[in-house]
Amino acid sequence: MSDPLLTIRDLSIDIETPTVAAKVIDHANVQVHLGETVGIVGESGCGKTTLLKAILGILPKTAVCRSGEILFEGRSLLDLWGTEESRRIRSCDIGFIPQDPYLSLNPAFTVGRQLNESLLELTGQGAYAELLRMLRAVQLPDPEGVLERYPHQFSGGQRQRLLIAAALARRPKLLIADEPTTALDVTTQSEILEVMRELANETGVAMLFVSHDLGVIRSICDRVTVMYAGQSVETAPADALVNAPKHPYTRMLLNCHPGRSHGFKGIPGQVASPLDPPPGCRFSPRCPIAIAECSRRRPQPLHPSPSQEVSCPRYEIDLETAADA
Amino acid sequence: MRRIMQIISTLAIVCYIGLAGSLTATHAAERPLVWAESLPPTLDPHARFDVPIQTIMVNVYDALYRYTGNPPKLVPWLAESHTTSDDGLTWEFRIKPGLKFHDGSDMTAADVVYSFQRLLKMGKGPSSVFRGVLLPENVKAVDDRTVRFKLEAPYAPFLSTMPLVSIVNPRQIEKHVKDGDFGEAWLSANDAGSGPYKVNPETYQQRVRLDLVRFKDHFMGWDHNSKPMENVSLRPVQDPSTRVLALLRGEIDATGAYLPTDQVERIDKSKNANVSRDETMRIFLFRMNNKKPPFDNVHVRRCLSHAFDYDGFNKIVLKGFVERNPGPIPNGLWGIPEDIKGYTYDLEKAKAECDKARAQGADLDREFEIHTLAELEQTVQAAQLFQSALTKLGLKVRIVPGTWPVLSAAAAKPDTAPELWVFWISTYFVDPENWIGQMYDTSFHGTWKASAFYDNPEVDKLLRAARRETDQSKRAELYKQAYRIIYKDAADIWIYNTIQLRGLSNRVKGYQFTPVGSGSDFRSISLKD
Amino acid sequence: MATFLFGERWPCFSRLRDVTVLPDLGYGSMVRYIAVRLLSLIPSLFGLILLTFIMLHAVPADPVTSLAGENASPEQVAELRARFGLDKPLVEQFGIYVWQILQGDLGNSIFSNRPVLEEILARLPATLELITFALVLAAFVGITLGTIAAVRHNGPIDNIVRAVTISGLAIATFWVAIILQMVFSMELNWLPLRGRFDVAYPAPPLITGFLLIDSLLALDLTAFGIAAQHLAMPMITLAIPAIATIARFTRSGVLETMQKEFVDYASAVGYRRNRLIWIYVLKNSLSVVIMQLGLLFGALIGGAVAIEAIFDWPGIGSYAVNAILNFDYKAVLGVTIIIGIIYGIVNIIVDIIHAFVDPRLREGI
Amino acid sequence: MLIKDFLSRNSAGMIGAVLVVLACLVGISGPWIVPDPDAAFQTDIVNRLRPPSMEAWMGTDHLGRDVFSRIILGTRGALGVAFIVVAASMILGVTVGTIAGYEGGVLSAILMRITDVFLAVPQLILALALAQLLKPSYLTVVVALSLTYWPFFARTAYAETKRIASGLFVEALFSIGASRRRILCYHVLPNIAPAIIVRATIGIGFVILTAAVLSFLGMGAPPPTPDWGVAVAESRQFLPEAWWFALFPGIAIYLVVLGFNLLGDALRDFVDPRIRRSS
Repeated sequence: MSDPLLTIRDLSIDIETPTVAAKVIDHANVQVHLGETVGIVGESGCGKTTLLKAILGILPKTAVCRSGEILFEGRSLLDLWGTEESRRIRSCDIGFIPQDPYLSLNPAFTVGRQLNESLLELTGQGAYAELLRMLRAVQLPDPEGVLERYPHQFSGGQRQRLLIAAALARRPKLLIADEPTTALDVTTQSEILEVMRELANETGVAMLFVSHDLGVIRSICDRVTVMYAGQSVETAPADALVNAPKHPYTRMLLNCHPGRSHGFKGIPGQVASPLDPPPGCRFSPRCPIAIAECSRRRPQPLHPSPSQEVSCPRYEIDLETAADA
Repeated sequence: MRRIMQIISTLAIVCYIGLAGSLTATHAAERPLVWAESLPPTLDPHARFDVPIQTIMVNVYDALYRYTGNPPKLVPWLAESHTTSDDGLTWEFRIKPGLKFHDGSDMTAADVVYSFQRLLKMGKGPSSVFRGVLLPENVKAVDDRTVRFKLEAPYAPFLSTMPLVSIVNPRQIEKHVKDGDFGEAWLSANDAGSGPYKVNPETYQQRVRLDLVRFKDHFMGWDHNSKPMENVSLRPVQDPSTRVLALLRGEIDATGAYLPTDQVERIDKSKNANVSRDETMRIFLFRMNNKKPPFDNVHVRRCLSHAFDYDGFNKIVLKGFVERNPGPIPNGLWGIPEDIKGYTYDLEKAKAECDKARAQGADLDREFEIHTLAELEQTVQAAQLFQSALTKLGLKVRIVPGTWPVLSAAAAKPDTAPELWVFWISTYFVDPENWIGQMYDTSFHGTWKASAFYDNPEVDKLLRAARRETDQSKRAELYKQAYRIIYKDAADIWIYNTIQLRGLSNRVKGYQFTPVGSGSDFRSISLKD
Repeated sequence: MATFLFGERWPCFSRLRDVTVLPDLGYGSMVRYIAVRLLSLIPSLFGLILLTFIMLHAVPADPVTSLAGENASPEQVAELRARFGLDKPLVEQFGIYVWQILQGDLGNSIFSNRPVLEEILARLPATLELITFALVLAAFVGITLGTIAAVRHNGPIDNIVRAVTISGLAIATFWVAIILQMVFSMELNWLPLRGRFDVAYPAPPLITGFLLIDSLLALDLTAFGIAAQHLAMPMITLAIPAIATIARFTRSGVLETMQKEFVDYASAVGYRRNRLIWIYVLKNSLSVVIMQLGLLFGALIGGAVAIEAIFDWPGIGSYAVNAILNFDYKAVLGVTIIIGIIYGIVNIIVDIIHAFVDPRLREGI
Repeated sequence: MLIKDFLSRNSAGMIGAVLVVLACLVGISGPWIVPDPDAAFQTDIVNRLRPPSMEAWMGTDHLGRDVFSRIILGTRGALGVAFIVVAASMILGVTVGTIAGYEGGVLSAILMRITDVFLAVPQLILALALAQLLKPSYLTVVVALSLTYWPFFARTAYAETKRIASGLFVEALFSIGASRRRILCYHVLPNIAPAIIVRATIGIGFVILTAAVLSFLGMGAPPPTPDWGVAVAESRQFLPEAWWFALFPGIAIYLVVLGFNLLGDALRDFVDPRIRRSS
């Protein structure tokens, strides 16, 4: 595997509020290689969106990077926060697909005007032709007509297709999707996923796919990183993760999935709050196999195999045995 | 940041244009004379009877006779000469030859007849002077230069009322008569006269703007003025303070005729304007309603006459720009008894008179009202001064600001007339009739001038005799007797005779003042270069 | 063709800045909409005429007496009253009056005996020019201040702008007018003191009645300069409360829009910060501001009365005051009706502009 | 401690509250705290138009009266008129607005049409006409301003009532048989009260300003009543020499109106959670 296109190593980000600093991301690690689709999965409030905003460089001024770095094609994005270069990268090299298509389009302007605005950096007729090609690629009829109309004249699914086309029209090197299907009904969801999968293969663009739904992740991602309360607890190829989860949280997460056969077990306790995160491993208070050591020192990432990483020294221990003790 | 740059650049452009404009404006064509006299709502000389219309009558129209100089003298104008029959009922006037109207047509006696008949038939302001004296059918043209008037009753001041009737051009008016309005709607914004200046109807805007253009072949000629004004722009400025500031800044060349006295020092101090002071004939008085208790009691009226601080008001508030005027005839006019000096400001005497009145049962505890003309500051100042003096005498007084239409309408009937109000009586024609005659003769009750409702049969007899008597010395004797009686009865509180104050810019030359028209006669004016 | 003329020019991808022209509206539906709104104006106008008529006739003063002259006899006065129809019973007078209005005749002014409509229309452009440019200035400055304040939320600039806007609403405009006069025309001698145009310079030919526009149409830069100078101070004084109101509404509008999702998406896909705020965020928050412009237009007509008196501006404000002072019934009624009509039309225009700004409303038309 | 919390967190509101309380105190205790009351009325022509000095802190006016005492006495007039006008227009406006908002249908249309009629005519010209018809006095100013200001309350009350009346709990009340009057008085009114109070506070400032313009045009309180608008109007002739005569009344108007505006704004932020959350 060549060097990764995007490397997030040991990244910690706090967001200062007037009273206390929220430690939203705590030593997270994620890599995305060229042509690869990497998924990030975790419950809501585990810092997924903050991580994306960190990559894109659109975090509010109150966000402070405590440690680690974000490298994109070898260049550190952290130093570029708030600069014109960061904006250029967002406009040309990284495509972004938002979560809620209904709210992400500006109601007072035509779709054409908005898509044009986000592609202003690209010169010449190339981008316009590319956009039309993309609009056809996402199966939107009459592309020229589409650009004349206003957002409220489209269904949710159509709007998401528009946004996907917009993201890909700039021929980005990396495509970031923030739960693109969550706001859609199930049938539209699978259509959109199908479209994204096709376009990803066709254009060979690297994709960072964020979701809280394991099923969606499994169907589209090559590798997956699981996040809990701002920490990247496990990374593994999609199938390996689903069939042989190692980190206790991943295993319990999979048990929660309604699709699993033997019964449905929720995870006791609440998600750790970034305002006063538990010390060490943030999953320890809810981890059935946690020991005193877990909450004293932050677990170091281990690599059972070159393509796997897990941040829990006790990942071999079986959950049931500990549960009975 | 780019946005803010845009804003600054647009503002810069606007300022640049502004400055460019101002630079060129100053070199614009030689500035015409700008006269800030207030404009009458209509230019029709037969429709209005107040000070603003006189500016139009003096400059745009001519009359058989005209007042010139100060003190005013009646001089023949359109008329060459006049004769009066022995019984004083038939008057004949002969007009000069070669008189021209603005449209070039010749003026004949028939036009004079038409003008008098139009004025009388319209029945508006000026016609009231001829009520019961002259009927339209009694004005006839004997030949094309002689007009004969047959009066209903002998009327001594008839000659002095001639300047009130402007001669209009029937040929221009008849074309525009609309459903019997005597062409008033058209004439209100146009000119059918023969005077030294013509109206420019295109730029005329009611109450806002009037431009006058010199009428080169005016019958009196222009040799009296080497550099006459080709254009005169009348631009009334509504607000008194703004008007004075505009004069100081040179935006206007003359203020109106009612310059507030407080502004005089300020204009005198300035380097580009001055104040012309001319004694005129305009009495400022407190009018008491003699029919409404307690003012029907002579002692109450005398008490109040002693309670006004004449010198404090004339000398300090008005800075000595006025003369004390003891009685109902303005100083400088004939018919005034020499021995009367006027009521003095003496609270002891006032108290004594009030006690006498109380003894006779007059109710002095009731609060009475002084009505002022809100927009004319001086009336308010006088009322406030009077109020503070009367409260010292234990009399309760309330000041009620009013406006001219409201008060003049209420003054028609004794019960609605205000019990005490303050105003001026200006010069419409120079004859004691204009003041004492029309103020205290019971036959004039119902008009605001006679709203004192003074009723003294002996005074009526004297005034009516004086009105008929043709010999001025005999008339003077009659007016003097009436004057003494009215003075003893303290019918009103006469305060001062106005000195006309008008601000003028230093470049104005040849300003000649006469009480009628208060100096707005552009014929004689020229500009210093 | 219609799209090109009225429609939004489809953005070309060259660097050329694209311009948003008024978006296309179904022509038929717009005319129908205006007709309906105009019809709904009639009842409130009728109410307006009734209200003013009653108020004016409830007063003892009678202008005819002073018109008839000093010693006019009661008979003369009565005859004049008859000629003006003031002796008929009130209801009949009102009936005649409404019938005349329907024929576009607002009656004659009692003093100048000229049609009131003519006099008002002669003075109307002066007031409309003053108010329109005051509103343009207020919109320009108010929106800029409001947006800057919202963007630098709770920062020093935000507090300054808020202090300025609150003070703007608290200052008495006639007091400011006096001070401006003293400083700028008497002391510094930069601006003329009064009036609408300079006496010495020929006024531009009358086309729209707006001196600034007429002078531009006549390509007479000096005239434009003179008119601009005379307009400066009255416009600024009148604009102060309007700037304050517009800034406050823009600020809260922009603040609210900044919370919206599409702003995050826009910055995520690389919109330029300035363009995002000044075009995309602003257009969304303008609907509230435009409503205010409609209300302000009515308020400024009233506000202009004092300003016109001080700056000697020949508008309907001073005409109305004169008419009221002299109880010129027809003139007062005429002014009230004309202002009522203008107010109605302005509200319709505001709603149409509002539809342009917010496309979702367009379906409603 | 609602008030403490509200004031401490909102400094602008604090300044406003202080100004308003100060103005009310001066208004109430005017005649007693003025150094010497009759200096405000006694014409003393000898020392007219004196600059500010030890005896006359703000100089004297054109009739020699003390400007400072006239401003203090003027406060009572200005505030008095404002409170009465706002109270009167609140009562009339809120009744019309609530009924129109709650009833709906033809009645509501008629009521709101009448409100539009009053709004169509600019407030000042209607007030001028009324002030001129009735003899100029405080009563005239109050009647003129109330008749022209109540529509603003009507509109606010109408909008708020419509919003609340559509709320479910009103239907619930109706279904359990509460009479319309009870619903309006005990349920709708308390809910729209905050918006009305905010409108009233800002309204007072607005009315003071409009009354000042009326006095400036000579249609306000009759002389010799001390009045700020009249003072500025009278002072114009003596500018720029007698600058104090015009300056101090203008500042007095500005401070009092500013006080009410600040207080009104703070109340609105405090009352309307949506805006509070975003600031």
